[in-house]
Amino acid sequence: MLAYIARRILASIPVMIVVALFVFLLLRLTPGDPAAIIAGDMATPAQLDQIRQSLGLNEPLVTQFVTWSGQLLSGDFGRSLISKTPVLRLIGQRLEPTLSLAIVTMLITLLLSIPMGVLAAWRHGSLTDSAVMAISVLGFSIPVFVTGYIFIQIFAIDLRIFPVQGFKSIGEGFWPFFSRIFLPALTLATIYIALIARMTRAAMLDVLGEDYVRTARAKGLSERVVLFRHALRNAAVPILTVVGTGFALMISGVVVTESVFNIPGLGRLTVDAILARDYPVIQALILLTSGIYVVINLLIDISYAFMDPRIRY
Amino acid sequence: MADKATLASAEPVIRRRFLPQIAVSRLRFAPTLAAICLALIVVAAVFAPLIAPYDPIAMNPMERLAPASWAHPFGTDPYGRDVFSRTLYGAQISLIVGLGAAFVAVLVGLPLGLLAGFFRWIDAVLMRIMDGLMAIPSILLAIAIVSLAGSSLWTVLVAITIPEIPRVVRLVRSVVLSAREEPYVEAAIAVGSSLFKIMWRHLTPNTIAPLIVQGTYVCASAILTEAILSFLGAGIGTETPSWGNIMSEGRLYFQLKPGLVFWPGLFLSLCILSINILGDTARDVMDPRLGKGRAG
Amino acid sequence: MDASRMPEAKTEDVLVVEDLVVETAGRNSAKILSGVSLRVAPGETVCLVGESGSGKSVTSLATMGLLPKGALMARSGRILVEGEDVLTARPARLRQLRATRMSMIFQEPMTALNPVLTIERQLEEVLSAHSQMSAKERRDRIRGILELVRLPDVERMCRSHPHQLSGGQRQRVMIAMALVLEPKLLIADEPTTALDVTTQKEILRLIAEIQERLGTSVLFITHDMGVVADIATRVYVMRHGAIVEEGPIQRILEKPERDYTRDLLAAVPALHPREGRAAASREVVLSTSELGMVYRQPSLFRKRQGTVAAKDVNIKLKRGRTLGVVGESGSGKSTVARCVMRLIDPTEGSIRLRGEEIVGLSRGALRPMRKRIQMIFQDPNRSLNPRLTVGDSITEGPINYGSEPRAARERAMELLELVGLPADAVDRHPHQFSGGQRQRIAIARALAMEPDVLVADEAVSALDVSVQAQVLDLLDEIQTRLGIALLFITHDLRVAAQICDEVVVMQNGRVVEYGPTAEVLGNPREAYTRQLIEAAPGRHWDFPNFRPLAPGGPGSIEATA
Amino acid sequence: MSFLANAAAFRPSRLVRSALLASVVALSGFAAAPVDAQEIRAVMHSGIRVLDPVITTAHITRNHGYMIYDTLLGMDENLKPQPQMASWEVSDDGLTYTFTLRDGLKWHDGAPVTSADAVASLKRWGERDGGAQMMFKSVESLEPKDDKTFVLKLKEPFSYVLELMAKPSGLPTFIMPERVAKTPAGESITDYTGSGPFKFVEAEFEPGVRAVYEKNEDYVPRDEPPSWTAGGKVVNVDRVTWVVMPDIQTAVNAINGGEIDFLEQTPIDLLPLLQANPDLTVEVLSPLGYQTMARLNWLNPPFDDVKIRQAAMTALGQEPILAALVGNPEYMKSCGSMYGCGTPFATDAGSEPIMSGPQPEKAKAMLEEAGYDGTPIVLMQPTDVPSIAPQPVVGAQLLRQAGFSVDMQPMDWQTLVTRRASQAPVKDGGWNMFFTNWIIPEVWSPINNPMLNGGGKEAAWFGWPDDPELDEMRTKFAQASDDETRKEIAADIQAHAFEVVNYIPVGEYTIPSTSRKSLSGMLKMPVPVFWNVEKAAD
Repeated sequence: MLAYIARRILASIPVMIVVALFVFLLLRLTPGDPAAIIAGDMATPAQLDQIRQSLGLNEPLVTQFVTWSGQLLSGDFGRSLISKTPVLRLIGQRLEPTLSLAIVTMLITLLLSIPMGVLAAWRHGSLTDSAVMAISVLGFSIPVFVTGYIFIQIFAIDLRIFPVQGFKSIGEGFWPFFSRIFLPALTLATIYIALIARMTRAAMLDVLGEDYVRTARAKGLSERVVLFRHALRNAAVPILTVVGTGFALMISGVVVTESVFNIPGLGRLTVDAILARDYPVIQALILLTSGIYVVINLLIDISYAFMDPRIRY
Repeated sequence: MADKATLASAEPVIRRRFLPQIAVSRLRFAPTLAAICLALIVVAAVFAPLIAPYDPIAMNPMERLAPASWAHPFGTDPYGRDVFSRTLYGAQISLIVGLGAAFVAVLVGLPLGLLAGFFRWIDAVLMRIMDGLMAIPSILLAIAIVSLAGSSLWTVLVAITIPEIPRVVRLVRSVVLSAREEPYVEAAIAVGSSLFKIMWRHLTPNTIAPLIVQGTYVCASAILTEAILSFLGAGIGTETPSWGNIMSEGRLYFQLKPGLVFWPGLFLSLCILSINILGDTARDVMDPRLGKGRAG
Repeated sequence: MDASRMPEAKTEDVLVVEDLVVETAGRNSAKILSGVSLRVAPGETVCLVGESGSGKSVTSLATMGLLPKGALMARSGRILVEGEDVLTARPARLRQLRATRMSMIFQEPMTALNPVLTIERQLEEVLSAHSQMSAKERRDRIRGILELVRLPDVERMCRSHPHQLSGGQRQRVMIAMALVLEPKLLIADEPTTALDVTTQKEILRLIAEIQERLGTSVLFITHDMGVVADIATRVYVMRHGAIVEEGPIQRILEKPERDYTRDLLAAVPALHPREGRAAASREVVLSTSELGMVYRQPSLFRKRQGTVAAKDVNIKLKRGRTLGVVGESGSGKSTVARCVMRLIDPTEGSIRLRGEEIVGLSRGALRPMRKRIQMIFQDPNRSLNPRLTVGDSITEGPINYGSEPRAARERAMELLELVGLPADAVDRHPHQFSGGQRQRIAIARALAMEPDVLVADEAVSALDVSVQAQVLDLLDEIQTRLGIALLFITHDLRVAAQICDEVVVMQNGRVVEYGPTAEVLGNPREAYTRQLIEAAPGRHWDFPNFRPLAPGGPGSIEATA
Repeated sequence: MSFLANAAAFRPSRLVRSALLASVVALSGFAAAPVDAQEIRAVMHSGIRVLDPVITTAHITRNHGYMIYDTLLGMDENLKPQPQMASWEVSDDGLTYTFTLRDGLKWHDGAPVTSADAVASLKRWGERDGGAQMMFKSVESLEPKDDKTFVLKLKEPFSYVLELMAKPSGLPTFIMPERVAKTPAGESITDYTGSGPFKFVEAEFEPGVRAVYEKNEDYVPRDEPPSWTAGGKVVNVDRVTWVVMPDIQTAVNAINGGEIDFLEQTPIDLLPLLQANPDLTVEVLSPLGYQTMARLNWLNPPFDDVKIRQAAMTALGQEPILAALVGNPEYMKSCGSMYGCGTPFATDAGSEPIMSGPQPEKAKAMLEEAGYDGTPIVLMQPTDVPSIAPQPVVGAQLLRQAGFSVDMQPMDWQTLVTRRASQAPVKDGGWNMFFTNWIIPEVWSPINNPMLNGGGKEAAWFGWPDDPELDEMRTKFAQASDDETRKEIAADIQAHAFEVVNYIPVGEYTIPSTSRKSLSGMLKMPVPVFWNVEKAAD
């Protein structure tokens, strides 16, 4: 097991390098000049160059990459070109909102989608099935920001149940936290409910055809036991896989949701950084997100072993 | 012999043979509806120049944000352009983006996947790169690429497609890995078929079913991504109306003139809904297992 | 045992099925069972025999109320378990009946047990579902039943997951699970088909014993006449969803009334070896020396020693002869086959094809050799590409070796006729054929290459006896016609006895005994070989001739024990 | 959890610790705001990123400047320079200015403000500000005399010194401690010590999320009533928090729902949503408003030909563009003055071509005459800035109607600002035309107006007109002694600028601000400031 984890982490190093290099080059090729962004409207060519110089953007690419990766290895992610804030501090500030959003979203998703999927598979071919599928597919078919606006209109503006926007740390009490995080999470969840419900259904359909399910029925067990103890647990692996990739896919949804609900999270930070060509921030963020991606997938793979005793690493 | 033919084994068949029938009979209603809906959208797209009452980019600032009327069924946008006409033309772009993305992703992903599935070393290298690509949040990659190459239809298309490719590759690869163990592949080896022939004749066909399913999902998500890109200001320029940028230009007026978002949104959702339903049907008929395809 | 042991009074019958009709659900419903009736008296073992598609399993599933929802449904008839009708019972009631009054064990112990739950859990839930036993009582009960089914180290068993058990152990667990609540009726659906003969023998004995102990009635579904002969008190013969013949075992075996039953019995290969044929040629077409195959998982950290699949295998195959390789699963017989086909690369030893070494040849260098040695795979459903027409499959090889597509197609048609299929089959797809026919197509494909050696890996194991017989005849005929050498891999001694000139008996990857079939099977020298023969079901009965073989008759130990 | 794991994936403990630390800081930030404190939550027109009000002319950073820094001079609503930190005396020859700092000026760290600080700050300002650069050409010396006074000596007459130093926008004369002012002009400062009415709470600063300012208790306001940037800056609230809301829709909903107190720029189309609400005041705080304009690139064909530039101007018109940009007549007016209307130098000299609306036919003719070869015009359109996105779209249509071939290229604003700096030919990433906006005070005189600079490739603003004549006139203007002459020269300059089509003003507009009724005393001026504002319990 440990050996496996070690191997996986080793294996992920080249991935991270690929990412780092790729991102670095992509950014440097992208037109866009932090200096111009800093200087504002009135700057003259000379003044721009002055700034570029001080930002070290006139160095040759190789030099820039070497210095950057050098810093990385020493755990230093540098400072934002624009605001001069340390990148790690920026990220630190934005981490909590995004994590909260992601986690609450996943909770909502799992609570709804798994039962939906199981039900659909169990009643395969029935109206219930079609209904469940229709709902989930629908959730998959509406752009996140539209869903968001609709929810805001209904729950925040018309019903006034929740505030329109913003984020409060859970440190400030559950309701302040929950009332602000719920709508965005629900909005974001619509995608994953669709995704995971249909995956659950597919996996369950698979498993329900298995002999051991027939055995379980032959033992005279109640359908509930058959479905959840015998079938679902065997269907867990593919579902987990989707949950994993779901997390990875989430970032794009996060970007939009965060700006619709004004949540100061990583997603918005990233878009701002990209639009402002704030290189150190973008690089750090993308490394971070891909790191998260790698780790989540590792965790998922490990969890397989707990779900299915046949899997050993 | 004849009577032996009737002895075709029934037990294993029970599950296999009957489920698809049911699946089809159940889904017959929904997919038909979806197909019709999609067909209509395609027609709208193709004949937009004939149907559309106005030039989609001809603006008339004097009657901006006009409410829905006979002149402007969906009203006008902030530039006084006819939203109905724009929505029709938007269908063109969105379909191009969707189908284009699906097509290109498959076109590129299939061969890569085949190779990866067959040669260990290619697999090792290629998959690292693919993991790398997958690890980068697609939307960010897209934004970066768009601002890199300027936001034309084609760059957006590329930007949307690239992140999809790894998923296709993985899918194809997994199919190949399982299919190459099939006795009939071994049989082909035994009769001295070349690697290419084996890939092309015996392995590729296996990937088609999952690819169709995957393709529909790519198509759907591509159309959505285009909308999101527009939302984030990295979409196709306003002179090429797409459902995405119509909505993002209208979203400011969401509470006052919901139509600006509603109509293109409706078209977009119907379109994706139909595609997804067809995809699901394809999957249910072909093999429920393929649901995994989406996740790649 | 005799007619007197046949119960008269229906009232006490444990199971009564009265003209049960089962149809496929949906628009154009087809009859799967047309009016099946049968009964099982207390304590007796009733065998339900039939070939695949005869509907025997459907009958059993219907009895358990387990017909696949939405696919099959009972149209009419009654199924009385201890007088209570299963078909009309409410789901809840039906659940109560299961495992308490009737229970079932299935063919595939591998897939029939839930892979992710421990054995104890899976047994335990039966008890908690049907009884108010305390945790302690349940524990003891489980331990008890596991001992009853003769499982070693019960405590460890309880903690284990299915994949950690052997096939035989799994089947014992299944039995334990089925009998833990001592139901009156046990339905066994091909419970030993997936097992090796030796294991099969033990399981059959076990069932018999327990049945004795608990007085359970057994409805035993099988296709294997040998097993029937060994265990049955009464027999129902099924075909096309109907009972064709019914009666006490003795009578069925000695004077079957229906032709079908007759054919069925006649098709069972006799266990006594065929008389040796005169060798047609001295030329050795295929030989291996010190052939060995060791599987090693690559490991990043420490070097694991691999699992030995084959070791020091030396065989010689002469033109026109048939060499059988027999052994139980995991004996390495298939490994040998795949090595000589170079589908896998042996780790040691050499393989000579018509004198030429083929081990270590590059893909390119191998190509010309491939032509000379062809293979027939076990599962005809998977060895033909479902997407290609029969013609395409057959001509693929020849075209690879440069023959005209047109000519190849002509040849394909001839071959199809040679293997007893209509020439127009070339344009059809595999799924339009039955298993036996597909295997014929596979053979045609192999022959199209005009090979010197034909490797048949369990080529008939997946087929019904009647079909099996025909395919075997076909192979025999082809061999005499074309003088092809046949390397015949099988686990079935009967088959080997019928077709092989020589046999190699393998165990754990090593050759145990190697010699002319008559000697090896006639008077085996090695204990293991003897064991195998001992284990062959119904070996005291000469089915084709409807008479006992050796003294002792059909009432063999197992049945009367 | 997954974060820890992931941090471990790159660089173990150290990163974890620092990041945790960071987030803890962030949390304390959340917690810090006491509910009952007098806090104004404001959504400004954009998020503040750059904290150096001298290195950038970004308005948000300027506003930030007014919060934490004080300016040497102020300008009152009559556009007259007034003392703010310092009063002054001018020698009779008009060549020597002596400034005296008022008493009680203290840095946020408690140290007194000295003339050395002022001098250093002015010099740094002189390096970045266009007008100031021009002024410093005529400066002989700028030296501290003692702690309180310093002297500016001119070698030639430059009569615009005070106006420049008092200008409320562009780069106002924010005074920083000498140590900070010593930062090279090309490098952002990292020490945010000011002497202004508010203190910057650095610990709570989250770029793109919020900036927090708290009252500077030690600040001594002037006694005069506030008037624009002049007069007393009396702070009546404890905290001002600038909240960033990337989605304006959200901001509108937020102020409607009472989640924020002040919305600097209200999208005019959404006014209906707000005007209905009795708790809100919607008013234009900066009546002068904005000038929106088109700039043509003199370096690349076809706009290297003055005739074609004139054709372009004739083709364009103000109404259609304003209509698309603003829509609501109440908030837009067409204006022929490059200096903005309602300003001292306002004039419509030479504005006829643009003021007489789109004249496609006439433009066609002019193109004909100029022999336009159909070279496509690369028109850059920013997709992500609502206040500049519409102009190019309308512009493109008008130009096309006049027979121009237009290649409108959508891009995000940052790409645009980068690309407009390129003097290359179009095929190598150059450009022909773009639009942008100014607040009137930035353009209201030939000196301030960045466009009116004929310095060509080296000195001129993007578009790089090489126009010596223009520069001479500007110098004259700078040296003119009385307002009358100035007015005349300004008019001549504008006439000339229109003649050669230096740039094309396409109209003026104002943007209403929205505030909760609980806020009172918002000053009407070009710059949103938070002194003098009071907040009643909501």
